[in-house]
Amino acid sequence: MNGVPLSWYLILSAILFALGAAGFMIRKNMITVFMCIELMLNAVNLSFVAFSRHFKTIDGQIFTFFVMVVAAAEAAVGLAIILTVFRNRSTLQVDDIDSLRL
Amino acid sequence: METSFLPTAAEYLRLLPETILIVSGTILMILEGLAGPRNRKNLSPLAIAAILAAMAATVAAAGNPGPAFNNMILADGFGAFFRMVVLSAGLLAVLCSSSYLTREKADSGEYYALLLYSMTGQCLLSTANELIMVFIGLEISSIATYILAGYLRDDARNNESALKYFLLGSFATAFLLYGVAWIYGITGSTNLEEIRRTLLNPESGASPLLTGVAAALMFIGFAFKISAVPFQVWAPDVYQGAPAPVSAFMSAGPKAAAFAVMLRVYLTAFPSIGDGWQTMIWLTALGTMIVGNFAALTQSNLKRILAYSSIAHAGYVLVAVTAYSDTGTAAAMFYLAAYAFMNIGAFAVVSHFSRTGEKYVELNDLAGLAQKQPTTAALFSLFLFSLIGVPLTGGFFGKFYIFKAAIDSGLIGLTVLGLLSSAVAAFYYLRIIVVMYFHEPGDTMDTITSPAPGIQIALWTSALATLLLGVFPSFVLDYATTSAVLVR
Amino acid sequence: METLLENPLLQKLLAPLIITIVIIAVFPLMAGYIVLVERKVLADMQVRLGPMRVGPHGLLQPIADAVKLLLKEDIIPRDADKSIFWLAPVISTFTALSGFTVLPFSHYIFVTDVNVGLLVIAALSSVGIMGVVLGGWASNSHYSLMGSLRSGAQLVSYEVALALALVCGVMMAGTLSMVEIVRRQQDQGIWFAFENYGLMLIPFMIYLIAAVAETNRAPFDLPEAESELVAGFHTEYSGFRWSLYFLAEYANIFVVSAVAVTLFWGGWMRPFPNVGFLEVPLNVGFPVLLFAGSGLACFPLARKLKDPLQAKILALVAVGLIGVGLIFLVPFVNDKIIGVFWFLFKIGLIVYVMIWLRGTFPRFRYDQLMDIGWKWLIPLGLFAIFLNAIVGMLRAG
Amino acid sequence: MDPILFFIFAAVAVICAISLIVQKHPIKSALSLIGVMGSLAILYLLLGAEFIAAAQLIVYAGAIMVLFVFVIMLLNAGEEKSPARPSWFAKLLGIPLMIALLGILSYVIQRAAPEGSLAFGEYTGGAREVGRALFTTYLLPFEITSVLILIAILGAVVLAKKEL
Repeated sequence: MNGVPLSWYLILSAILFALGAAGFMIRKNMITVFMCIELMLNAVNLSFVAFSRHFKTIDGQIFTFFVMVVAAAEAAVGLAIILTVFRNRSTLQVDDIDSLRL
Repeated sequence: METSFLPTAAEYLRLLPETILIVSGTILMILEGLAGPRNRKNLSPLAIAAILAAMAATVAAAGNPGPAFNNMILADGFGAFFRMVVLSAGLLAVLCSSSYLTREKADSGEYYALLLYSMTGQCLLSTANELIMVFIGLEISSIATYILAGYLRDDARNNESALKYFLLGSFATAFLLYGVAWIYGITGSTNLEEIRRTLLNPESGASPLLTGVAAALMFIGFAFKISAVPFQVWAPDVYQGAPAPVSAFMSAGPKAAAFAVMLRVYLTAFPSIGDGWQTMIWLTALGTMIVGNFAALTQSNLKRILAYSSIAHAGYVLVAVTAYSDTGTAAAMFYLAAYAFMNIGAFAVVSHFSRTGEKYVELNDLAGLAQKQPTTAALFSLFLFSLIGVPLTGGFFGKFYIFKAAIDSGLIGLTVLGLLSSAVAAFYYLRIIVVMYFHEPGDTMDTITSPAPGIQIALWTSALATLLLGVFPSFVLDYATTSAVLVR
Repeated sequence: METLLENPLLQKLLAPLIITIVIIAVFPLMAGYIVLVERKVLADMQVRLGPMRVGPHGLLQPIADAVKLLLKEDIIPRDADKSIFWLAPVISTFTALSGFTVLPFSHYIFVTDVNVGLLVIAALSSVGIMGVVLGGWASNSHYSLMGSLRSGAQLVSYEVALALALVCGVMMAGTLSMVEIVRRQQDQGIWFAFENYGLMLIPFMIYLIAAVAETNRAPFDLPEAESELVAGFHTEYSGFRWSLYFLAEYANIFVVSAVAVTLFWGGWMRPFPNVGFLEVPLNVGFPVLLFAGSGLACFPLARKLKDPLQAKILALVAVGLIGVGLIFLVPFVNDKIIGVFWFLFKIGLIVYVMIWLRGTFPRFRYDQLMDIGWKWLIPLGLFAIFLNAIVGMLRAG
Repeated sequence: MDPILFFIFAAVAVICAISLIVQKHPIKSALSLIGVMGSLAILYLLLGAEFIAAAQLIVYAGAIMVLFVFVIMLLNAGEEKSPARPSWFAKLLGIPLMIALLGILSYVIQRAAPEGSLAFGEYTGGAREVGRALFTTYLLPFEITSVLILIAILGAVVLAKKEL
């Protein structure tokens, strides 16, 4: 017993991904919703690193690196958008953001 | 090995359009900073010049097609075609934006910089030959568009639009990325050609089940970007809330680029799972057409009508994708080009008509436009006819080629249902024309001014392109047909 | 006994374990004495005496302070978020002390040598920000919240400059492992601070300034600006929890100084490492003179003290110091501990400079602080990277 | 040794992830997310990705999450008023869909994932390997990413500055 099967990592990643997606659906606070997206990205990263280790190539880690950069950019823009929404409406509840529905 | 990564001059040329866009975007941003808030200048001429230069560079790069930067991008005819579509959409959007921003007192270099960056992402998407470039191109395009959608940040509708677009877009990206991770896990590579080779090689042991799940996950990501059913929910809200020129751009540029990358990924990398994929697209195409057209019937807001119509049109393009043949790909390419012009034309009218603060975007506000501004009304009608698919317009040949390709591939059922739903669509487009021509003008019509020069250029260019594509389609179609073969 | 020591697993686990225990046990005491030194030096700069009551010349002051802190009533504000209020100082202390794990005290005394050691320190310090930010938030007080927001913004900003300065050093070393970085300097026979015709002094200065800001020290101690924010993010903290923050602060000072020493000042190497004839004077003469000299200097002071008990204590300290100095005369022992001596001595110098800065400069205003970080240090850091890369390439041919 | 470490940190990650979606207060959700990120960093170490593990802490836990916590504090976001009242959409689609997704994925992974056992220390991807790949094979994405970051800065400024 000195190794972990690849599929364990993949299942962990799938669990985290599904939790993130479920959180996205059921949470109402837009910051928390955004955090659920970050959780999903993290889950994907775990898959990438595990596959990278499986193939003994660096490509998966590079992908993870780019995902991190993109996540950082997304966080900056996303939180700026959330700030502007809050400034105009003083609410963080996704359900309250409904002026466009007919 | 140590020195081989150094790119050659030809490779730089293949990246020239993107380079021009990035550099001029940065220059615009710096100019804005240097000018300061006092002596603002309208920077749209510079942006237009940059886009025209990028178009020229696209043509130049198309003369010497091939891969660049370690196969990261593949500047082939297919890529060049979509680069041109994206750049044209961007050009028209800039033309519309100039007067819109002045009107809203939000004219700034940053807006144009973001537009250029967004186009950079879409150009990269059109040529991406590696999943990593797909991902980064998609993110550049999306993140810039999120900001543009919420650009007028004191307007609650803009905020809401940006927020919805952002949250759902990122959610979709996560799915796309998960699919990419799986593809990497199955094939050990992210290069499209290599993925194709591995998947087609029976000894590689790649499980079709796994590949199917991965391709489906990636499809969720793409389906969000092209607003296909059941991932279309964001589109109406986002198009309605965003500034009109941005909505125009969003419905043409990013959508065309997303279709480009979807076609390239599925045609190049996943021929091994073609059958399952066709069934999935069949359902999506049908659902998208029906939902788009029937939902549009109940709307009274012009931007929302156009948003649902853009969903329906994505459905038509998906019919061409379902055909899964070279003619189908070519038809999709032609349709996206034609759609870009007619739809931006329609949005340009809305952008002109809605006036400061986008106060007048309801259907009834259009009443009597034909009496006040016959030219604008006539051009709007032209675009609407093209969206319906009336002969002598680009929209007609677009639909014609799509359904022809579908019949050639034996998709009779889908073709019939598609034609029926587009007959339904004619109703809500005609309703707009009826309101324009046969209703008496209300009080609101008094405040309307004649279209700004930028809008006029955009309107006439789109109209000309729509007519040209309707009268001489072969020029564009031939090019599409020759380049469609490349991605197979 | 021999066989047990040669057991590879035991060697692998035992040495790090012992070092860890020593660090955890000794560092709080050391932090206390750094504070004493700080108070004494500041007092001297302001022409006063500083702590004098507890022990001879205040030598036992840190112990008294520690006892006071530990016995204080443990207060949690009523509206505070209990769990986070409890967690925040723990995060700070944990990350600060974890930084010690990759510090190379000498060529064989280190807990572990990670390939990405420098990144580990950067990672820990960036997570440490959470402790500050959360602490201020959990207190549910305006002063704390403002303090923690300011502090968080400051830490995030200066981390960029800090990292840029580190990149220069890493460029010279070609590795991120802390031990390897010193080895490279040993091989090249020069401290990296003086590499590239002295151009590396630019990143070193950037690092030093950013490090002062990063540890929330004067003149960048905005979060703790007493006149505006009472005590910043830890206004509501007291007793043991407060001392955890306090410990974390001094651990951070120690770690950033240690990184500066490792990356720029040759780690455990003596000065002029490539000049052979200085071996004996510097490695033996200097420590002996330092310890024995300061020990001897204590005797006249002890004679002046009126209280005989205090005089006796001071004399004992003096004898101890002389004893430590004499140990360096034994070649076998000298060989083992000289690395640690130089490492700690250099850290002491940098800590002294930090105290000096505190005694000299007035506090910056918040906008000035941000200007320095973003408009000066970061562009300068980028410039330093370019400059050193180009000069380094030219030198390599 | 490896399986034990894996199970400890996998459990921490899953517990923190569940806590992220059930906590009422956004700050606690953020802390839970940091917990997930930290345990993933350790799993990356187990997988031999030292550089990625460090980057995970620096970028995610150190930069992104600090930003989140900042925004939560700035907006003074309190507890959610109606925490356990998911809309019909969520009830109908969300949870069953996610369970289905998880089921499909686990089934697929069990059935068809590549076989292989990953032991610690057989392969490492340190800063050197990552750096080399970034500046040779992945030169273009690396350079293009700078545009992405520029957009992010530009966007944050455009959306947050005082006047347009």
